[in-house]
Amino acid sequence: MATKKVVPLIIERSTPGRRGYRLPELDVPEIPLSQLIPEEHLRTEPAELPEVSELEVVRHYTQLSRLNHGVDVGFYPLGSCTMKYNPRVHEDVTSLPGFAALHPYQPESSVQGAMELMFNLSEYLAVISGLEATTLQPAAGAHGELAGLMVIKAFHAHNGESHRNEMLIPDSAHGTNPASSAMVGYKVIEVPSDDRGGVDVEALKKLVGPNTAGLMLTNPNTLGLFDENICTISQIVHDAGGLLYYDGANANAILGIVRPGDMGFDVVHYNLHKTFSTPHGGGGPGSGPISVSKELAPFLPGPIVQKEGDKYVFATPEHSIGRLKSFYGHFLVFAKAYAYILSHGPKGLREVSETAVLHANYMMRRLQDVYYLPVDRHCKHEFVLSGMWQRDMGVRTTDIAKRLLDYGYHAPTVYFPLIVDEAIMIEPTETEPKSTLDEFIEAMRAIAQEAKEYPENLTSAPHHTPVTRLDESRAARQPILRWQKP
Amino acid sequence: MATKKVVPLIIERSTPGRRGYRLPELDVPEIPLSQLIPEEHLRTEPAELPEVSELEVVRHYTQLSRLNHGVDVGFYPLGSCTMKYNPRVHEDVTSLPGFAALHPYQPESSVQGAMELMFNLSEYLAVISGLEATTLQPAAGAHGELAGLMVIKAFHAHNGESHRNEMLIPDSAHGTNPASSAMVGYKVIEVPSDDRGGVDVEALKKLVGPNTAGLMLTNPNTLGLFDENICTISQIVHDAGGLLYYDGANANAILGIVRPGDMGFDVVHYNLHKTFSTPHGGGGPGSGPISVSKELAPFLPGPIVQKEGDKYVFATPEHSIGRLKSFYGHFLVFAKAYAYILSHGPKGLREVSETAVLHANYMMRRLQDVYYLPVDRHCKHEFVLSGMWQRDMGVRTTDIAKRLLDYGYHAPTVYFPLIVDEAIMIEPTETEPKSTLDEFIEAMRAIAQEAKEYPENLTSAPHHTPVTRLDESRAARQPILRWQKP
Amino acid sequence: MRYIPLTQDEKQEMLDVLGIASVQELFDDIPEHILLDQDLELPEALSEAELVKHFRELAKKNSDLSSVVSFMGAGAYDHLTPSVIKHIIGRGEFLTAYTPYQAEISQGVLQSTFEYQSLIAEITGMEVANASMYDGATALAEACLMSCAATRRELVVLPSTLHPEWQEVVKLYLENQDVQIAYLPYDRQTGIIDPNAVGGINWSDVACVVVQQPNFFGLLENAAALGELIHEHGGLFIMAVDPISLSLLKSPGELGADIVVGDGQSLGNAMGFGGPSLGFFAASGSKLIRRMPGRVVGETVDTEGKRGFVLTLQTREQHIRREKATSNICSNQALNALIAAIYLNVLGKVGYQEVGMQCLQKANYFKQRLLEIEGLSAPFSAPSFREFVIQGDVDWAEINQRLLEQGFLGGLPLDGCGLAGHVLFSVTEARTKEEMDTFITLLRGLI
Amino acid sequence: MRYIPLTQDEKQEMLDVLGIASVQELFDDIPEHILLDQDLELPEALSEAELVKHFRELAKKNSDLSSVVSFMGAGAYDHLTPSVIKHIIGRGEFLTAYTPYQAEISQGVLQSTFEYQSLIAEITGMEVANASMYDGATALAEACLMSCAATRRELVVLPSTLHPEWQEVVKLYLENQDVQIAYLPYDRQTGIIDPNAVGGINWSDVACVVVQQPNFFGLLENAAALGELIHEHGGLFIMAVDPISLSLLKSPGELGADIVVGDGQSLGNAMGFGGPSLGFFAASGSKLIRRMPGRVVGETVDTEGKRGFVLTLQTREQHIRREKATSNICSNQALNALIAAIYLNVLGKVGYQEVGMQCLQKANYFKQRLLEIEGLSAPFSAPSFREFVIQGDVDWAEINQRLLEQGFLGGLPLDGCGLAGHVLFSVTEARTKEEMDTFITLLRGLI
Ligand SMILES: Cc1ncc(COP(=O)(O)O)c(C=O)c1O
Ligand SMILES: Cc1ncc(COP(=O)(O)O)c(C=O)c1O
Repeated sequence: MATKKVVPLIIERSTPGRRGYRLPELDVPEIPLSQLIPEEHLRTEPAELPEVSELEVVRHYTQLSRLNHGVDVGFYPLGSCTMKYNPRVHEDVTSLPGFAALHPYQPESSVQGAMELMFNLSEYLAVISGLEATTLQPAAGAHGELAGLMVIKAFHAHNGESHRNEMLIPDSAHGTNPASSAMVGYKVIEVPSDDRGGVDVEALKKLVGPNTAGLMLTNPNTLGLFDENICTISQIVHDAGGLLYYDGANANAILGIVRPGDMGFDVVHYNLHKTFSTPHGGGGPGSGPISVSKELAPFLPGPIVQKEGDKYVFATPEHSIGRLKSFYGHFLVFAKAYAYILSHGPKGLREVSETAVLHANYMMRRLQDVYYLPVDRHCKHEFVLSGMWQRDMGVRTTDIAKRLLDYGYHAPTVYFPLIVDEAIMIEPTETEPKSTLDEFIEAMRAIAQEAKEYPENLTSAPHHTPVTRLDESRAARQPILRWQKP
Repeated sequence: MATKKVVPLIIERSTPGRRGYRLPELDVPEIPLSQLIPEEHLRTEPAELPEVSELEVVRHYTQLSRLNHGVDVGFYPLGSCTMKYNPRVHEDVTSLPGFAALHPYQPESSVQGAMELMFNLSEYLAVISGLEATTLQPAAGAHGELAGLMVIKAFHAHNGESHRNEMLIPDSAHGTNPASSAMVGYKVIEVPSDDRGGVDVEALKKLVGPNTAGLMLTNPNTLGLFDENICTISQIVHDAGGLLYYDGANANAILGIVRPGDMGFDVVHYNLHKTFSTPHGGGGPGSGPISVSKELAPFLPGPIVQKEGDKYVFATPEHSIGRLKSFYGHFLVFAKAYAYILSHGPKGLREVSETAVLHANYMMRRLQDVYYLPVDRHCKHEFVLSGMWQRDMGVRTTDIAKRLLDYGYHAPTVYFPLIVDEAIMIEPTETEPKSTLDEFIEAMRAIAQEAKEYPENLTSAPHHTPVTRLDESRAARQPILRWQKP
Repeated sequence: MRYIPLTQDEKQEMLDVLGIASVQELFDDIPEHILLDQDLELPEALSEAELVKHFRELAKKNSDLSSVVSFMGAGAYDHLTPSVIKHIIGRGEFLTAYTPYQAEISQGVLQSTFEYQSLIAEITGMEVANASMYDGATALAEACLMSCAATRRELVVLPSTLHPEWQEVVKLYLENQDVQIAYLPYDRQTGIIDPNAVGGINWSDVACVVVQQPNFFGLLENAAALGELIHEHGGLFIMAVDPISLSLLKSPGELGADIVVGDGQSLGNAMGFGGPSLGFFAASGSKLIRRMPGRVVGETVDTEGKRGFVLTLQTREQHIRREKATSNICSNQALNALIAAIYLNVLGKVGYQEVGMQCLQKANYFKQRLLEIEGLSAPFSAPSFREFVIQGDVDWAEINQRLLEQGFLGGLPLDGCGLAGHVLFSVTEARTKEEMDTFITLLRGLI
Repeated sequence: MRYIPLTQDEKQEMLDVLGIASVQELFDDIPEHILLDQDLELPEALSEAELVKHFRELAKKNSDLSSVVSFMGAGAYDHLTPSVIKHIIGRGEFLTAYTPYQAEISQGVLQSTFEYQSLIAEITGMEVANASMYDGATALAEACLMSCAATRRELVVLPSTLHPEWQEVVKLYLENQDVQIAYLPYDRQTGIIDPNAVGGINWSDVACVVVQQPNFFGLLENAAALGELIHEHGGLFIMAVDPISLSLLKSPGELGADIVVGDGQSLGNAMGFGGPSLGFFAASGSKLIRRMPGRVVGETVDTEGKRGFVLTLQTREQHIRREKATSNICSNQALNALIAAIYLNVLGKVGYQEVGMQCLQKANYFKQRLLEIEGLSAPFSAPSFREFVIQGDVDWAEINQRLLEQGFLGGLPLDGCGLAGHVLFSVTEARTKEEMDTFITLLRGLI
């Protein structure tokens, strides 16, 4: 309410002797600690955790939450992140003890429902991708990339082609693509973009070769543009003996419209927290299943669920690369994605993508007269503008972003992709009502006008947020990364 | 975030054709409507409900909630209302389908757990009150008053004393006491308070008589003061043939310390939403069970739960006044109160009252130099100050209340009880940490200082709230009580 | 203690400020002989985990409608409830606030209440609704009392087709204020108020006549006729309605009602073994509006001209009017009213009609299937909505017990209403054809 | 469609703005022959009610630990979880936000993450913790990679007492970067790393040595000795720890660890059939801190001098460093980290110790009771915490199946680790004496 009052750290609320939770009384005879654990192993000082009451905990986090934006609070056009509505019923069904209170090592006979869910979801994801087999294990998109690249590497090794150590990645790609490639020991070869925003096919032809392990591509790419040459591209890479990796972060544009498998991709990762609406949770958990072609299926990390008769069993693929994570992945996240697919059905999923794409094009067209549009084509589910015109008025894209906060919106993704100066990447998603899109367009236009007339309104923004602009360089220069004992 | 932006009405978000929920398809053959219901019964125009998506509903209410205070958000020292912490686990246990999804007319054999809960709670409330029997039926405190007064009336009638039609009520009483009395056809006789804040015993002696039906008393009373003469008072009323009604709104001061039955009361109502911490829900639901003496037990409204062997059964007391409400009362509210009692146990309940009283006295003593304290005695769980000194500076109690909102607090109850000019009634409860009490004291002191130095800061308050001071007289003069079709 | 944060040190600090040695001294003004000198006889405190366990055990002793398929109604209905409702009302700002006395930090509760009032006014076709009453029965009782006050008459006419428990509640409220009651009998053939029976009443003494629509048997009364009759004689016309039925049925406003009440459980509220639910209360005409019991929220502006909402027409509040208050209701059913509003908003214009339509269609299907069973018949001829009575010369209580063992909750036997062998079934949109067909098969086997 | 608000009219308006006739045109740039010309082969859409029903049916095919009493651990633990946690994380502002890129409207997530980092740093005794990793196993893998980068060495020493799945994960990560692994065998008598086995390794090539404390068998390793050894040779000391055990055990900081990782499931997170959980990652020394993978939140001030929090040391982020990034982790486990922080805060200084103490006491009680059973013995002699191994010449898988029928989930048979007849039991504070005694009785009957 008195918004300018910052919430204290919870440790600053601590009072010696305060308790927030009471355990049941110990009901077995108590043995002195030192008889159970030799002293050399024991702490001498207890950890200095806060001492607060339950009320203080609830109030602390309630107050903190009220300083935060979320899809539930307002529009969140964060490009590449697909901040769509997160159906509440998913929280209900996944908190049933029948899912939430399962131990991963229970006998298979006692978790058939959970395994059925995993099996079905794996199948559905394969259907959506037009590929053969799925593992649900990866923890997020980037982890899916890691898994997919390891599978590609194992495949080449299996074929005696371990020398293939170059991964082709467009300059427009998300940073996790090169980072993941580096993590599996690949050399990253950057592929330039052409003036339609796609892969420069001629350049690509020159870059492929005997060491090509594969190409990583997002399609639609990070400009929100579909690469029209995708079939040529996949031909070029496949002809060179490489494989195609599909970064599915942008899959919200293609559900039921075109399948990555049909575009020629061999591996796809999904971000269940984006396309399939599992909530982002302030940064995670995500889930990054990968679907792969028949050839690659034997290399998937295990275990995966298979059906034998009417029983579900865990199995490890023949040439499995091994294990990427404890247990089976983010089961409770799968369950939400599974619910999402079931709630939509085939027609609904197609409508998701059609609507997401229509929304993005509508917004793009209504903004392109006031913000520079680098590539003038139909976009897919998102589009990238540039704050170049505003920069000439002394206003940076950061300032535009910060000013949007004053209007009650989250800002778009900014300064990404790197190939667009002052990039502003807007993804409206299909779950926003048109009225919100229109209001946001008006805000963006008003800000463009402000940039002309009162640029200092922008450079000093935000004005109506719980804190004003924060000093990021100070944070990096003199890092304070935990509370300090006084 | 941009706090000054008011949230639109949900109807203002409506768009023709939008849907927020999908039913399962109708799975029986559809018969034309007119064949099932004659046209004369049918609507010609559908009701103009909003047409909004699920996202818009969630966002609307999320935004609205962020405009609101609650115990979870901050201190809520609303006197007479006992705004204590509402344990979250109560919401969990009462939303178990085993309670939430019970039909009130299920065969008794299928609801034994629910009936056991009601039976136990009834017993516990009787124990706490020192009385004999309990009905859980009344919906709130005021409804409990109604029930209790009806029981008293029926008792007198049963004894051939229907002429007893006068209810004695102190001038400090809560307004529901006289209102409830009027609703059972009683004449209200106001009893003045003495200078210790209690019932004026001499006056009382003169007011009792052959027509005295009873006396309604809150003890501690609305000044937060325990009536030291309670035994004398009850003697006087009983000697005159009247009965004593205990308004239990202030029971938070006496749990395990003194029982209304031992003070001489014949009927007690509880506000489960106050003393027993069932959340106030923005104004309700409450629950107002009454416990009564042995003599009055046969007159209780029915049905009540009794135990026969190891079975629980519904029964109607012999001379039951009848039924005050559909079904059995606010069962899901009982369940929370029951949980509260079980979580505290006898020692915990006593500690509740001791702490609530200690907190109130501490605050009173730390504020009495800056706000006028009308009666200088130990208080119980709450205390009443007066803004008289500030009034002389041109600041009304309303202004003090509004200014407190700027500090992030809810205001105390103001202008009640009526016998104190510019009353400020503060009830801290036992669940607040001392740090909050101290911070609030500092805020109250700062405001007292402001009243001297910058009174216009107060008279124009609040300044940091989603809306500034609202025009109440305009609302009453030109009532707009629903959205208008444009 | 679990929810009491006070530490020993802090306690001592406070005692020092007070200049006393122990908290006990704060209770010195309580006569010593009544001070408790022992613990209350209550069970010892449970930890959170033990509490949850205890509740789980109690819950297990109940057969609830998450696993039992219900055909029981009679005032509590098993409708589908959108998941968003509980997530919204779980927000602390709604759950842990109280009556919005400080409007500037209570716009969430106030605006949502204003919207609730608007929705109720809209579906009932009335000018204004209040912020809620305890339940339908008490709302009706207060409506009758209000009619008496408004007309200065002391006779209320009730239909014998009114829910029996509501009859009891109204009777108790009215008899405590010495108001007389006359009953309109129903026609045993149609199941609705006998139009010939109105003759025996001196209508110019009547403060109000009540019609429940659909009536207790689920049947549609000829409300308008009674409304006209009472208006001719200067009394008030009260309708007690089911809010789901209003999606299809003519609104009370169209039928000429002066006051409309009803129970809002079916609007997204849990059955909860009967409570809490809410009563809604709507009226038309400024004279009646100012007499309405309970709280009302109104629109206004702040000092900067921004729209805002406040409690208004506060003259109704007891703490000002005291024994002259129009009613004694103080805490109401705010959270349940919020649930009802969310329900109506998320269902929306079309979804709301669909719910009504599906109830109607499914109830009709089920009724026809029941009537295929040898020995069962429909005793009443008036059209019905969602509920209907079936007659059969069998022991319904016994049959229900057997059905329960198979996971079905049968209809309500009406023996208590003097209708032996009659049973009241309810079918909502939550029932599936498969459930109904299974029930029919089981029932056949039991009759 | 359920979650798509676009109406026909609005669609038309948008198409008009775009000057196109149908949405299809927006996909004209997709080569026609790959455009799908039929529906995806997926089940038809379910309504909310049908969805809930489907999930209830699936859930019923599982035997979950709300009704089954578990003695299984091995990386996923059945601890008591305070109710407040799920209410807090259910708030939309936490649930539906993403990575706090816009700090000014993300102070809730940022401050709570800063607090989480502080709590992890505190219990591990390290200088700094990051904002979370996927799970304990991946956190360990990344710690090993980071050690290699920091030391420019390519050999990692792992204990054979490390959780077998973690071994697999670390192996996969390391082999993809051609890092070598050496294993330290354990002593079959004590169950912990054999101090004599360290001889076979050329320590000056070693980037880091890992100790899991307690180890996979629940036993306490002599961590400090290994730490000293590796430090002597210029390598790094990594500890993989259980966060509940740290309430009693010496902190890794005290033991000289450079990097500490672990899995945070036991801190209030649901088991959820294995996920999502979180990995925590802490380090000391500014050189290592700047190399930490993942995100970190730091404190700063706004233009008015008010304290605030931001993502910092962003050089770690891939979108800036790309193939030179320290790690590829992007989305992390923010909500699970929030759960862990709430858990630690609500338990608090004393409650946290009590949990550790009760686990220890109850596990010991249970172990002693098991050892009373003829034929069962304790194969390992080192002190243990919460988990321990029991040996007996019986078919544990078969016994577990029988126990499950009686509502008990037995320990984990260790056949997979080459320990036939061995079983790993876990006992948390959630177990009661009664449950343990019943289990013992049942087990006696089965052996
Ligand atoms: C295009 C693209 N690829 C990959 C990722 C990484 O996904 P995650 O954050 O789930 O690891 C992202 C995340 O923002 C992305 O936008
Ligand atoms: C002293 C007193 N009596 C009675 C009541 C009425 O209780 P309820 O609001 O539960 O009807 C109140 C409510 O504020 C009160 O404070």
